[in-house]
Amino acid sequence: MNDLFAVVMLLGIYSLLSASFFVAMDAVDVAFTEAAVGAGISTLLMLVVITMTGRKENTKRHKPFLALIVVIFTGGLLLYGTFDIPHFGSADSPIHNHVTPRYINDSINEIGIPNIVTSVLASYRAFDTFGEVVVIFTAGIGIMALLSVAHHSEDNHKIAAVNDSMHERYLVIRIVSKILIPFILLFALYVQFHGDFGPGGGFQAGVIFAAGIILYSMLFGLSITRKVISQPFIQIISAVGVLLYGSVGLVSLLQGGNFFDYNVLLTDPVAGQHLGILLIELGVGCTVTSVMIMIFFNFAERRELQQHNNIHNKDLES
Amino acid sequence: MITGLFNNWIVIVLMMSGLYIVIAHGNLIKKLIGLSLFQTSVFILYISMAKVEGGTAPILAENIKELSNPLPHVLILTAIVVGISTTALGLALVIRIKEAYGSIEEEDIQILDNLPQSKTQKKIMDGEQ
Amino acid sequence: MDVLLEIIASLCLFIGSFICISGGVGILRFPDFYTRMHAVGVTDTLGAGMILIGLMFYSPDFLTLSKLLIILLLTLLISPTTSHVLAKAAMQNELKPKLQQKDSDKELNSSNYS
Amino acid sequence: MLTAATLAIFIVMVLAIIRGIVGPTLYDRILAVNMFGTKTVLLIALLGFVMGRPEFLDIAIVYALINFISVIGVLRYSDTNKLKHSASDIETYEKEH
Repeated sequence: MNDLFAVVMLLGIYSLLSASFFVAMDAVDVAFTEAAVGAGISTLLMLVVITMTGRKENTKRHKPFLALIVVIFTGGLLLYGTFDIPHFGSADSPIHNHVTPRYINDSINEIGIPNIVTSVLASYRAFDTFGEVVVIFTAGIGIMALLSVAHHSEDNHKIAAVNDSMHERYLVIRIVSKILIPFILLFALYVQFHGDFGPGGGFQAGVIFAAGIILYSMLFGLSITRKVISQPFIQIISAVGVLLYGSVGLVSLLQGGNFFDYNVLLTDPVAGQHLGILLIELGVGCTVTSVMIMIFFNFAERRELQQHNNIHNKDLES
Repeated sequence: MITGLFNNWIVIVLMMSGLYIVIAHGNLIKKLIGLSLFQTSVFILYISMAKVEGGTAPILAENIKELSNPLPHVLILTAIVVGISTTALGLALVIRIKEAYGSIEEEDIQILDNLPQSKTQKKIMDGEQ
Repeated sequence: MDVLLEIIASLCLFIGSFICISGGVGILRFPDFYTRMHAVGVTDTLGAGMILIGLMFYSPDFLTLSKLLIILLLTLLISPTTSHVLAKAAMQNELKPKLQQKDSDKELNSSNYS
Repeated sequence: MLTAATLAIFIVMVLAIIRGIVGPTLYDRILAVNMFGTKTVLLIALLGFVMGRPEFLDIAIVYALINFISVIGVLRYSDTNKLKHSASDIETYEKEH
C-alpha cells in the first residue's frame, strides 16, 4: 500500500484492536494507556509528519527477497523456540512463581491500595519507573533540540493567518469541543487520583490531559494556545515532574530509609506509602503531560512554519 | 496441546511482519511504522504471558481469588509511553532529514550522500528558499 | 421482577446488535461515501445507545450505572458531531455524491480522491 | 445474550476493517476508523460484563473521548494537506501552459 495516509489509518485501527485484546487479557491499565497513546497521540503525530513529508511512498523495493529470507529464517528460529514456552494461561509457569505471589498476597498489607499494578509501579519498582520518566523527559528535550523554531512575535500573526482557523469553519465542532474539553481535563484528573483504586495513574492521566490541550490547540490555533501555555512554562513543568519524583526518593533517603522507601515518610508506614505514591504519580503526570504537549507543539509549529514558507515562496515566484 | 502456543505464533507473525517492513521498505516513515508494529508484538507477548486461566484483572476486590500477573502489566504500561516518546523522536529526525535532503527515501538519501557536489548544490538550493 | 429485567435487557441488546450489524453491512455495501456515512451515523448512535441501555439493566451498582450513563451521553454528543464534520469536510473538499448510476460518475468519484 | 452481542460487535468490527482497507477515498477510511472506535467502546463495555468485572468502564469513556479527538485531528491535517496539494497542482498547471 503506497498511500501512507491509509497506512496510518490502519495503524490506528490496529492499535484500537490491540487495546481491546489487552482488555480481554485482563490488563486494564495497559489497555487504558494504549487507548490514550496509540489511538490518539501516535496517530496524530504520524499524520502531522506525513503532511510535512509527503503522502506517497515512491520507493523501489530493493531486495525484498533478501529481507524475506532473513525474516523467514528468524521467524523459524523463534517458532522453534516457542515449543519450550509454557502454555497460554497455565498457572504454574515460571513467570507466576518468583516475585509475583508476594505482590499479589502482601501488597494490600504493605502498601494498602487495591490496584496492584499501581503499587508495583510506584512503590516496589519505583526506581524502574523513575528511569522511564527520565527517558520520556530526555525524549522531550531531544525533540525540542531537533524541532523548535526561534520566535518572533510579529511572525506569529502571519503564520496564524496562513494557518486556517478550523473553529470558524466548523461551528458544531467548536460548540461540542467547548463542552467536551473541560470534561476531558476533569476526567484526566479523576484518572490521576483514582489510580490507586481502579485502572489509571500518572501515565494515563498525563496523556489524556495532553490530548485535551491538543484538541484545543487544533481547533483554535497554536498561537492562541501558546498564550495559555507558553513554551517556558511547559519546560518548567516537565522538569518539575522529574524533580518531584526524584526528591521523594531523596527525602526517604534522608529520613534513613532506602531510596524510594516510603515507609519512613510518615510515622505510619502505610500512610507513608500512600503519600509517596500520590506524590510520585503526580510527578509522572506532570512530566508526561508536559512532554506530550511539548512534542505536539513542536511538531505543529514546524508544520505551520513550513506551510508559511511554502506560501511565501509562491508569492515570491508569482 | 497445540493451541496453548497459539499466542506465541501470532506474536511471531506480527513481529516478523514488522521486521520485514523495517528491512524491505525504503520510506523512513514506513520503517517507523514497522518498528511500532514490532514493539506492539512484544507488548502482546508480555500481556499474553501474564494471563492466568480463570484469573481477573489485578485489582483487589471482595470475593476475587485468582488474579492475573501484575508485573508484565507494569513493564508494558511504562513501555508504551516510552515507546511513543521514542517514536516521536524518530519522527522529528525524519522531519529534519526531509529538510536537509529533500527526501525521506533511503535510496535517495544514500545517493545524495555519495555525491558530495550534488548535496552541496541541494543545500544551496535549500538555503535560497 | 428479575425475569422481566432480564427480558428487557436482552431485548435491548438484541435490537442494538441487530442495528449495529445492519450498519456494518451498510458501510460495506453502499455505493458511495455519503450513503456509507448515513449508514454509520444513524446506526452508531442508535445501536450503541440500545446496547448501553441494555447493559444498564445488568449493572450491579450505582457507579457502573452512572459510568454507562456518561458513555451514553458522550456517544449521543460525539457520534452525530463526527458524522456532521466528516460530511462537511468531504463536501468542502469537493467529493461529489453519486447521484446516478452512470459509468462517467463512477470514474469521476474514484479519481477524485484516492 | 451478552456473548451474542459481543459476537455481533466483532462482526461489525471485521466489516469496518474491510472498509478501512478497501475504502477508495480518504474519508471512507476516516469513517471506518471512527466506526471502529465506537464499536471498541461498546466491545469494552460488553467485555467488562462478560468477564464479570464491570467496574472498568473508565477505559470505554477514554475511548469515546480519544476517538473524537483523533477524528478531529485527522480532519484538521487532511484538510490543509489538500490546500497544499491544490497549490502545487496550480503550479504544475501553470508550468504546462
